[in-house]
Parts: sequence; C-alpha cells; structure tokens
Amino acid sequence: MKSTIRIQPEDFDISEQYQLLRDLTKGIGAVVTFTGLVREFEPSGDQPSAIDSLSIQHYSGMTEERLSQIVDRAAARWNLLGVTIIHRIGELLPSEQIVFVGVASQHRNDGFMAAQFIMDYLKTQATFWKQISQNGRSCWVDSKVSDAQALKRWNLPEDKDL
Amino acid sequence: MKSTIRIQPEDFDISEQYQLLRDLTKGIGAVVTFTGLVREFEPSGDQPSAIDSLSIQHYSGMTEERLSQIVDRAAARWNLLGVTIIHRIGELLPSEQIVFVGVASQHRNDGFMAAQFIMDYLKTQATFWKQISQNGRSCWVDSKVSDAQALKRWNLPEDKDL
Amino acid sequence: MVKLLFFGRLSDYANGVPTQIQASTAAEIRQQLVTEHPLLATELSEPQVLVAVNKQIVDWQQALQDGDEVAFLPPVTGG
Amino acid sequence: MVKLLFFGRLSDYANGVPTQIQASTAAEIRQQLVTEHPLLATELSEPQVLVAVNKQIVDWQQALQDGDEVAFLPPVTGG
Repeated sequence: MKSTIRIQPEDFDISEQYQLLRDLTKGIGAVVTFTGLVREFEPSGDQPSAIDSLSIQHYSGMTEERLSQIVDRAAARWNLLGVTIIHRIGELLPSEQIVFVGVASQHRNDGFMAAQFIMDYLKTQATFWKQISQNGRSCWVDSKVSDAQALKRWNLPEDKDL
Repeated sequence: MKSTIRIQPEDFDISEQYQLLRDLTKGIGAVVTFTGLVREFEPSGDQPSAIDSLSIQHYSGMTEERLSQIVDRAAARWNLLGVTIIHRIGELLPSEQIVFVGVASQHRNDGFMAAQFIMDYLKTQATFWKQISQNGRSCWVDSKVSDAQALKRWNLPEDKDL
Repeated sequence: MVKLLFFGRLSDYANGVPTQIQASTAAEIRQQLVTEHPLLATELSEPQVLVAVNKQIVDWQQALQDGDEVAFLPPVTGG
Repeated sequence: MVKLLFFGRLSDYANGVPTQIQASTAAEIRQQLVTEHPLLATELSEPQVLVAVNKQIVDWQQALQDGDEVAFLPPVTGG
C-alpha cells in the first residue's frame, strides 16, 4: 500500500493525483476521490452570507503524524492499494479546493469506506484550524457536532486515543 | 439538481467531468467521484489469471431510463447539487476506465452516500452485461451475490420494483 | 407480431431465432422456442431471467400487444 | 524551560505571551498566565482545549521536561 500525504499552500490537480493512484499497480478496480471546496456562503447569525476568504492554520509535524496514523488505520481495516491526502493551508478564496482524499482499491466498497473514514478522522483529529472572513470580520470556525457524531459509526474504542 | 447520463464507447476524462460538476453552482462544498477500472486479473477457476479484454453490451434506451430513475431516487434522498454518470460500452482493455460516477453536494455525507447508492443500484439494476476474454476464451460475467447484498443496506421496499 | 431481443449470455443462443414472432405472452414465446432452440429455451427458464416489454419489467404472463418490444434479460453485470 | 505554542482561537490571545516559560505541568502554565493574560487563561480553561507535549496529546498534569514543546489545541476544524 503506497500512501502520500501533503500539506501545502499550493492548489492541486485532481486528475494528476488520480493518474498517480491509477498507475500504482495493475490490480486497481476502483478509485474513489473526495474533494472539499470553499463554499461561497456560510451561515452568519441566522442566514447564509457570502464569505470573503478562508484561512487555514495547522500544527506542522503533528498534522502529518496524525494523518499518517489515520491512513495506517484505514489500511489495517480495508484492502487498499493506494491512498493520497492533500490538505491546503493559508489563505483560500471561495470555490477554491481545500482537501483531496483519493483511495485506490480492488473493489469499490473498500475505497468508499476508507475515503469516508479518512475524512471523518481528518475533520476531528488532524490539527488544522479554519478562520473565516465574512462581512469584513474574521472568525475562527467552530467544530461541528455532526463531525464528532460521524466518527461514532466507525465504532473503534482505540480510536479515542488517536 | 443538474444530472448528466452518458453511455458511450469513448473513454472519458475525470478532470473534465469534475470541473463540470464544480462549475455548476456556487454552493458546492464536496465532490465525490468513483471510477471503475478494468482489473488486469480476474479469478479463473481457482486462481487469478490475466484478462485479454472486457466487452460490455447494454439495452439501449432501457439503460438510460434506469440510470435516470436511480439518479432521481438518490436526489430525493440526499441533498445533491449535481450528478454525472458515464458508462462505457464495447471492447475495453485491462486498466481502462469503465464507469464514472460524480456527485457534487454542499456537504460530504450526501455526496458519499449518493455515490455509493448509485453504484450499488447501477451494478444490480442497470441493463449492462459484461463479457470477459481470458486465456483465449470469452465468458459472460456472473452477477455477484455481494452486489445484491450491498443493495440491502439502503433498505427501501419500493426499490425492488425499479 | 412482437419484436424479440436477447441480452447477455442469452444472446449467445439467439442465432437463427426470428427477430419477430407471433405470441400472446412472454411465457408463450419461451414455449415456442423449445423445439427449434432448446438451449435458448432452457436458458430462458432460469428463474433470474427477467422479461421487459417496451423497456419495463413485466410478468411472464402479461398480455402482449402487436408491435411490443419483448426483451429477455439475464442478471445484469455493469459497473 | 519549555516552548509554548497556541493554535486556532487561542493564537488570537497569545500576543505578548513569552514563547518559553519555566513550568512543571501544563496546568501550571495556565495558572501562570492568569494575571498577565487573563483572556488567554480563560480560553485555556475551556474543557475542549487539549494539551500536546512534543506533538502527543497528554494530561494537563503530566510532568514537563526541559526543552519540551507544549502546544495548546482548541477543537480542530480542518477538511
């Protein structure tokens, strides 16, 4: 299983990442990709309001280590041939790409499960912090209860200490 | 919700399809893609053996109708902004792309769920038939029990009559 | 007369089968094929084989209309 | 001496906080900040704030070693 983890200010090209996964080995039957984008509107008080930009901070060193643990856990749980995670940091504009998760596997279920598992853990366990700039003001984004709940479906007691 | 369904002998470019989905509306926060590829080895008797080619037949007219019903059901169940399905027909070589499902949504869970739902239904309800050429012999591929079982998780009684 | 279509492994046995036939149900079509196309008729008797009339899945006993398109579908294997 | 790092919303309150400090536990660091950086100390008291020592999550009471990197982490919001 080949894994690639990158944290970078630069944008990424999903077709390049897809090709790298596809070219890994001859047994690949399924490639699942997830790309997260900056939504152009976010709730502000009661209603959605356009955002100016998003800024992402991270804890260099710890983030890479956590993402690599998440990938190891996914690889222990499903039959995977390749995993790529790319997460951008710094200032992003509306509709820009934030995060890419790509999983290559023999069969589709492994790819879908692993991609969801990685995103659920990334959202709640990887040391990134988002600040949103909206109506001329900057605010740190609150963590979402729905993200914490999404973790529960994987139901691994030892995941708590990740 | 914008949907695109294409059945074609030609190959497709996932970055082009991804861009089309991404450009649909300003509210997109997540794009999930699934790509199915021709595996270079398939079981033959007891052990895996290299395949020469794969040939896909379909029932023109009925296939499009079924895929469009599948997309409608997914769109009724999850909050989706765009769906694209491309399925190739005719003669394909090892490692070639067979099928693409792309889903754009505000939030990641809708995209992941809809992409899996569409693939599960496509595998068991869309009128495609695969023939595999291996060791100089052509065989029609048997339907898989695991695909029929994957359907059960969606647990919709009315899906039976699709 | 109804139009006949055979897909997947059924198409391997459909050589020489008329593309149009006179029949009042799909079950009757299968019956008509027993003598001259026994292998195809046997395949059609597999319980997983479905019948579509004008691209809708129907019962083997549904009454056919003149001009209907009757398709015999083994389990699908796309994706 | 241990090295201090503050992330997310905590970093907004960390202006003027020394980057190195003498302390035997993370809990003691918080205590030391109460007088001169009361807003930061209040934020650090939020139950969701975690402490990492040398990039591993630890208890607030864990004994610190000279040269440790002590990071204060509010709930993460990546992806």
